[in-house]
Amino acid sequence: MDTNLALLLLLAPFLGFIFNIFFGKNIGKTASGVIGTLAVVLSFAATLYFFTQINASQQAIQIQLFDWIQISNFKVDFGFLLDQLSVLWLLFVTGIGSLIHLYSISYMHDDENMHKFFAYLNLFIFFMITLVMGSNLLVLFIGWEGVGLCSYLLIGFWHKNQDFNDAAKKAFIMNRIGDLGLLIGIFILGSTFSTLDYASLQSAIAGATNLDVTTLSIAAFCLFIGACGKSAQIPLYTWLPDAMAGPTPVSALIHAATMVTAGIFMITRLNYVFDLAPDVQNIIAIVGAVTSLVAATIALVQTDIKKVLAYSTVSQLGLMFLALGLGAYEVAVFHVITHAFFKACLFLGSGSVIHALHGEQDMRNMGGLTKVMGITFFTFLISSLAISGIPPFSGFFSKDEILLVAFENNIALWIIASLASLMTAFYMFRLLYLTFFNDFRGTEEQKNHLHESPALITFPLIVLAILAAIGGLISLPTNSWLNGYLAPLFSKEVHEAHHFGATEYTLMGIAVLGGLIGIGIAFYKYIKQKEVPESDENITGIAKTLYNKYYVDEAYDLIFVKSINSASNLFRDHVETGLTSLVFGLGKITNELGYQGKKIQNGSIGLYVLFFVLGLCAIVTYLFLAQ
Amino acid sequence: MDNILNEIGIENYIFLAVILFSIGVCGVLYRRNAIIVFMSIEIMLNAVNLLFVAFSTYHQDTQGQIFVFFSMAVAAAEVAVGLAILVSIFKNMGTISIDKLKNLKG
Amino acid sequence: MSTVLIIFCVLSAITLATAFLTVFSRSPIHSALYLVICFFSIAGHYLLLNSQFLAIVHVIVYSGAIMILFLFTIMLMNLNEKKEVHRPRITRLGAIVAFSLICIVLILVFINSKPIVGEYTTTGDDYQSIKVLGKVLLNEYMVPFEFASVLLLVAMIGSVLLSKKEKSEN
Amino acid sequence: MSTLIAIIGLGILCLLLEIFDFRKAIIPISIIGLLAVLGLNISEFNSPEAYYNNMIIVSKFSTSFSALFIVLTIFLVALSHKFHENNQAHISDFIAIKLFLLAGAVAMVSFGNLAMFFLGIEVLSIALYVLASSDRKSIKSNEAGMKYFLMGSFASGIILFGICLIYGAMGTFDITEISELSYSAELPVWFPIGIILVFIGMLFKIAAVPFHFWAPDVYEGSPALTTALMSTLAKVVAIATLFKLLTAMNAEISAEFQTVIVIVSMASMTVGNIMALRQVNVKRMLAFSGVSHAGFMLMTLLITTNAAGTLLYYSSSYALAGIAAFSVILYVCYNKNNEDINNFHGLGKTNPLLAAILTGALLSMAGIPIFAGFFAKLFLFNQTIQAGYISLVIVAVINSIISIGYYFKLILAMYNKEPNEVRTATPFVIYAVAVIAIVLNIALGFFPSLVLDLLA
Amino acid sequence: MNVSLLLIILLAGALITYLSGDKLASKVALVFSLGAFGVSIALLNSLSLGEDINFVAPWINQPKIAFALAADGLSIAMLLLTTALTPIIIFSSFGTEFKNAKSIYSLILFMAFAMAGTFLAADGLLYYIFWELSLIPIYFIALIWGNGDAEDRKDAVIKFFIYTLAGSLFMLVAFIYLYQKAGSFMIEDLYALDLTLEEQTWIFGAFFLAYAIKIPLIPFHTWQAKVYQKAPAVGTMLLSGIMLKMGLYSVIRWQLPIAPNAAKEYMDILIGLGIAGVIYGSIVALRQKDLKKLLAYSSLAHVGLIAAGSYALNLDGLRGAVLQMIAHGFVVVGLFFVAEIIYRRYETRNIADMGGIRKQTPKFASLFLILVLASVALPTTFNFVGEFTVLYSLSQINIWYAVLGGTTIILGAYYMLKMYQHVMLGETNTKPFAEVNFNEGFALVIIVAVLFVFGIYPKPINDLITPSLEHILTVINR
Repeated sequence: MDTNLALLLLLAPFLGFIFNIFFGKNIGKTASGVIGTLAVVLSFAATLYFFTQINASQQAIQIQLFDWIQISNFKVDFGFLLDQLSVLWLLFVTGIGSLIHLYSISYMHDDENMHKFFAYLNLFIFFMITLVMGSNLLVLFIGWEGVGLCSYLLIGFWHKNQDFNDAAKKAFIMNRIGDLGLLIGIFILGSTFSTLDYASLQSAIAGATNLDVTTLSIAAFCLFIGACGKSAQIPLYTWLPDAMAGPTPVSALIHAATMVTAGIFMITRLNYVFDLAPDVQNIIAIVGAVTSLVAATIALVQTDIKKVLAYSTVSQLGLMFLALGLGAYEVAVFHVITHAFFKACLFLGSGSVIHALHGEQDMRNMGGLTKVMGITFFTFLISSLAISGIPPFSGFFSKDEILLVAFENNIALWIIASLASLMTAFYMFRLLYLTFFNDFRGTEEQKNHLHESPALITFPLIVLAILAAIGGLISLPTNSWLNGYLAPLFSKEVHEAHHFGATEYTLMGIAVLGGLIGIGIAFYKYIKQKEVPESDENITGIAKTLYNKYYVDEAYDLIFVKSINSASNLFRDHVETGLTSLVFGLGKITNELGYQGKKIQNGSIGLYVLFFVLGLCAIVTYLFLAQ
Repeated sequence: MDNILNEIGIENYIFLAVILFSIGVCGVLYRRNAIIVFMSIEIMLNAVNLLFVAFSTYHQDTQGQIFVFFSMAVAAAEVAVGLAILVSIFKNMGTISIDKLKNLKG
Repeated sequence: MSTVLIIFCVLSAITLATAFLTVFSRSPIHSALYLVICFFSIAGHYLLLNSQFLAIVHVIVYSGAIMILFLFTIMLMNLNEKKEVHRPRITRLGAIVAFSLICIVLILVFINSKPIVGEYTTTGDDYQSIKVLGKVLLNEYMVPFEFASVLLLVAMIGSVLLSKKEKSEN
Repeated sequence: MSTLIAIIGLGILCLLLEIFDFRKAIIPISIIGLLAVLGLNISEFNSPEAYYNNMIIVSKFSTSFSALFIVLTIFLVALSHKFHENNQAHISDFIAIKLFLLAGAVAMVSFGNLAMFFLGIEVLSIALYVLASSDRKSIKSNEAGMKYFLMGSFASGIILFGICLIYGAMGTFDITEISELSYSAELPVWFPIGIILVFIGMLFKIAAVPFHFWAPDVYEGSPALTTALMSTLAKVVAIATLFKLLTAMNAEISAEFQTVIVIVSMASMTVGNIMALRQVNVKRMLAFSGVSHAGFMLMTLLITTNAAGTLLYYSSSYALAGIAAFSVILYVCYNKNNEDINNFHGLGKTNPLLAAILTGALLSMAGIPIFAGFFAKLFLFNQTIQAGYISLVIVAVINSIISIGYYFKLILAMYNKEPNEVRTATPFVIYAVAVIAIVLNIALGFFPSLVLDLLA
Repeated sequence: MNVSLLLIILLAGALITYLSGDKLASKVALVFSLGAFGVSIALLNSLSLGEDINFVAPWINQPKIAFALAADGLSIAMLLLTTALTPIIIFSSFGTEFKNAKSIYSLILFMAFAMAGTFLAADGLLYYIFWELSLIPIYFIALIWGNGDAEDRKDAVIKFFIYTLAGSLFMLVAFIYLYQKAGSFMIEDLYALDLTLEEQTWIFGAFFLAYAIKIPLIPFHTWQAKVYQKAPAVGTMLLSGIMLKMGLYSVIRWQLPIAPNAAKEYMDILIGLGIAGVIYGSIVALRQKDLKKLLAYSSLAHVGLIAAGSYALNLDGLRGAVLQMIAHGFVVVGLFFVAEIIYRRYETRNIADMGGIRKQTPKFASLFLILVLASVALPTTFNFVGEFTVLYSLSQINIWYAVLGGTTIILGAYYMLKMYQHVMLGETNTKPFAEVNFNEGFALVIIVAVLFVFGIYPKPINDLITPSLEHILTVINR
């Protein structure tokens, strides 16, 4: 029963994908959208069933299907594992997934390839479920690569535009860099412990005597590289902002709520590995903190509404990694969940705005949408408050815990994280003000067509806004349901509910204050002074550097892409020809010898006889005189 | 009867034959006139014939001389054919210089 | 130095000299005539070696048949003029080098070899009279003798093939 | 022995038929006669015997090689019909000369006395001189005949000198006696020199470097049918005779002599192959290819086990491939004044069967399986390595690679170029000869033991 | 029933195809190739039932050469690959009109015959004969039915022929040398030889030359791109799909067990060469303008990895190599077929002339994309199984090998996606592009299906090849 249900959970989106890809075109847009959505909802329902079961029984469910890859010292099978972590993840993956599917029915209605869009979305959900549900690292890897593929397909959904295709390709390749790291990590774990199964791995590590920490650290580091790629951390983060080329629901689902959190999922899953590699944990924390700050600074000056959100995502993911690095896995998971709510809402909201403006994404051409788009505005506002860490919205609780953990471990990390939070508040409200307040700055035509989005779009917004508002309840500082729920997963004792003393309250106050300061500055700048960001060419100074994202893309382009391309040119034009002429030069030389040899054969009998005589003399001399 | 080689020595015959043979070789190389080249070849064959007879005496054996007959027959046959070819060339080209025979080369 | 040796030396000198002249004489006719002398001197050698029959046959075949053939051809082609083109130096050099090389090499080889020691044997048997020659030729060497006829036949057919006028030619 | 007599008789019969004006019957009768001779020859295979004071020694070696020669002659005689179509008046002469040539060849492999050897080689040579210059009105043919004649006579002189020195050392021409005497310790130096001179003379006949210069010129200038004869029959005869000379006289092959053979062999392969690369005339190309094959065949002199069998196999495969190739060349270059490669353009389209046959023949020469040429090389390499000459084998291998270059040049011309003319119908005889030759070649490839074990 | 039946069917097929005339040739060839596939399946069945399917007959007495065919799991796997791909290749050519069709189809079957023989031969010389024999048909296929300027083609093809032949002749010398030692060409006798390291090194080198050229490994690959470009689609498929697997198979079957110590001695260099091929091939592929050339270099990269796996000398390496061989065989055939499909419509192989096709042909685009993804070893495709296993085996030798070899998953993705982008995506092409017809689609679907089925459930193949690989491994470690 459980097996079948789990398979249903897994395969429902896949069947949706199959159905849509083969028949979607014939059954009409709405029908294909509905089927796609239903498939995910089905999964969601199954997940709910498992959630209640596991929440009650605390028993993980293992499902083994059949052998897959055979290695000399171990076998990898198609196995699935439903435990607290995976079910939790599935819950919001399928849950938010369902909402976004619903949203897309309306949002993508004008696109001729809507059935494909739903097919890809379903496929994504399928792979995401595989990723989460897999009971070993290789099944995770299937999902890991699979979601990368869907990300590729969906970013490049409008494939007529080669820039979008470039973005899609970039996302795929940067992910693959991480994937290589992940694979290497898998190799090391596999050869050290002869298993890739989570459970056996955990017991192997637990049971191992004199573990080689270095090997384990290398493995952990490699895994972390994988996580970096998927979760857009420095140095592999540049694909995520570019990935905004895809349709907005995609950004919401894949590049905000679900896929990018896979890295966090994986590290949480393998917490027992990372716990044994403190050096790697430090690296993770530092990388997370730096990423959150860098991304936040870039987000300060961006003018594309989705780009701001994208950098915001990177920044938030950085905060989660910070928590992971500090060993506070449950805190990271908490932030993942709240982030999924409010970031999905923000993206969908921005989608609603873009929808209303017929594709306009530049905030300089927006403004004053409060009146026409009330629901969108309110949901957006709630989510913005949540992400800015204003109580009592969900973000406040999760972010605060991260800051708390950071403060406990390292004051510098806390400062960085706090700065990032402050900036978050600023750029989010900058976004909000520029988009919804003041006068409309777009064209007349756009102005005439301004409208609130249909119910199919606003309904998910409302649901998500509610979740963003109340999501913090699952892990209140003093009474955390989440911590208790996740506790069986972690080898270390989960942080005891904090003793809330003066320090904690001060910190909380500082955080809230920081958020308010950020909001205040934004208010002053964009409401009071009605400032509008300069057009591209007028941006100067630090702002220009920030606006151009520290020129990281350019640097990568120069260092990696250009050099590899010029290497390719070099190889193609010179090394290849060189090698060819080296090998076939021998043939040429022989040929030339033949040509020169023809001159000796000049037709003269005298010469021939002379050679005859010389040959005779040589042989006779050698045989009879030289001895 | 005393063996005549006791007086002269087989080596001398060999040397004579070798030198004669070499003159023949030299002629083949030196002369461009095909007929003279033929003659040079005849000289070579004769040098060998001479040596055959000398060896025949050396071994007191008839066979060497018999072989000279065959060698003569061969020489005659070769000359006949050779001259026939030569005449043919002369008819076609009007010359018998072997320097002119350089159409086939390379 | 015995008489025989002196005769040998004289004959050899004539042989070599005329052979040399044959090769280096400018006129083909002269060459031919020197060659005749050369052949005669070789016949002299044969006589010296006491093989009279062979000497006679030699004179008949070479000086008689072959040389006549040569002369006939020379006359036929009217080649008496010294129209042989000037030989390039390289040819002459090549000829001289080849001559010296082959000469020196072979002679050196024979000198280097062990000298024949001891007396030359004399069985006293007759081995070179016409009678013996005839017997050997037609008994032991019957097959080669017959085969020589094939050789001559081939040469004959060949010569005819190469020089017979074809009907179509006129 | 009876084989030899029968062949000569057949030759004379040809001349007689001419006299009695049965010109048309000459070729069929010759072929039938040769088939009969072949049977006669085979019947002698198991009865080795010496005839007429050891003048002719019939052995397995001689009969098997004679059989090969006879088969080749049958092919060549069959091809004569077409080739001498415009020269019917002389057909009897041509056929008779070829038959006598065969007689010379048979004498060369079955001689028991150096006199027979010498006469045999002279019959062969003189017949070839005649055939080479037989196209009287062609300057090329004249030149080829003249060159061949001059150099051939020169080589004959060397051989004669060699025989003379052997006689000087041994006092006999009988190879059995020579063989026995060669074991005695006190041999004059004349014997080895004589052997070497004969060896060199024979190297000329098989066209080994540096005595090969005549071959390309003569091959090119001679009428195509003669070239076919030279490159197949004459070459095989010469190498077989050389082999027999060195083995039958039991001349001890010293280490230095082996070195000479190795060097000559290497030089022949290399020079032959490299020179062939840039040739445009097919006959010339095959001449150089023949030079390189001579180098390969020389390797058999170094082999210790079943050398004769290997040689027989190699020469059969080579000669059969040669016959197949030349029959196509004869067809393609019929009525052309040259045999340049561009005559072969597009043959793959206009006459696929002949193109395929030529391809097969060339592949065989190049040593590609399943053609006999491959197995020939295989056995040769195998035994050469066994004899310890691995460097020679490596040179041979490199040469095999080079040889692909020019063999495939011809194949490419047939398949890759557009045809430049319309082909006329192919005479049946050419098809028959080409097909039979290539089929025999492939059959040899499938059942190498048949030939290989004959002389084991 | 024994393995000779397979060879007989293919050979007879070649003959009958030739006789059947131009019109029927393709169908007759298809029937025979399917028949051969059926026989392979039957052989597989017999093998699993433990029946004796080997065929040994004496052939040549001196030197002793036997007509010995033997099949173990490894051979059967390769046979299945050959006989499965041959009908696909023949079927894929149904949309192309060949001049003189009877010849080309009969050559294809003949080539399949020779290749099957290579996989089956248990006698060194017989193996060599088949090895060489397979070269001739492809030579003619590329020469006569190839594309592009005749002179260019001629150059490329003849270089290819000479080059590959050059390598294999040294292998022949090695075999002869081994024969002197063993007194037989039979594989088991050669396995049993006890050679010194020096001998092994020479033997290994001679074999290596043959295989490195055939596979090809850098820097012996220079013939490859040109020939792939010039050969007709069927030729390229045969070459890349099956023929280069011959080289890899031979490494496992002949080279490693006969000269194991040399392999161990030079393991690092060999693996390095393979991995260098991976990186080099990928980088060169990046900037290729010709679609087929690009695929050729991608093939270079993939086989480099396979070779590295083979030379890793552990079970995973060998197994991964074989799995990857089969997977690569299917993918590369599919990709070249895709190139052919595009060529049929646009008459160009120049990537710059393509683009904007996806819009017009969604089915084709999807199939193509799947092939691209399989080629970059996306999990659940067969290629992933192979690549993972190979990389794992490399990581056992040295983790850096795995890292460097693993760059294939990055670089491979880079050039393949770039290619896909420029070929298929972008603004809709002005030239119409017809959707794949049934034949084309069918062939592609079968390939894709195979890739997925074995990508998810590779166990049957694993179970098939593992015993023979274990046997070979014990010989290697004797």
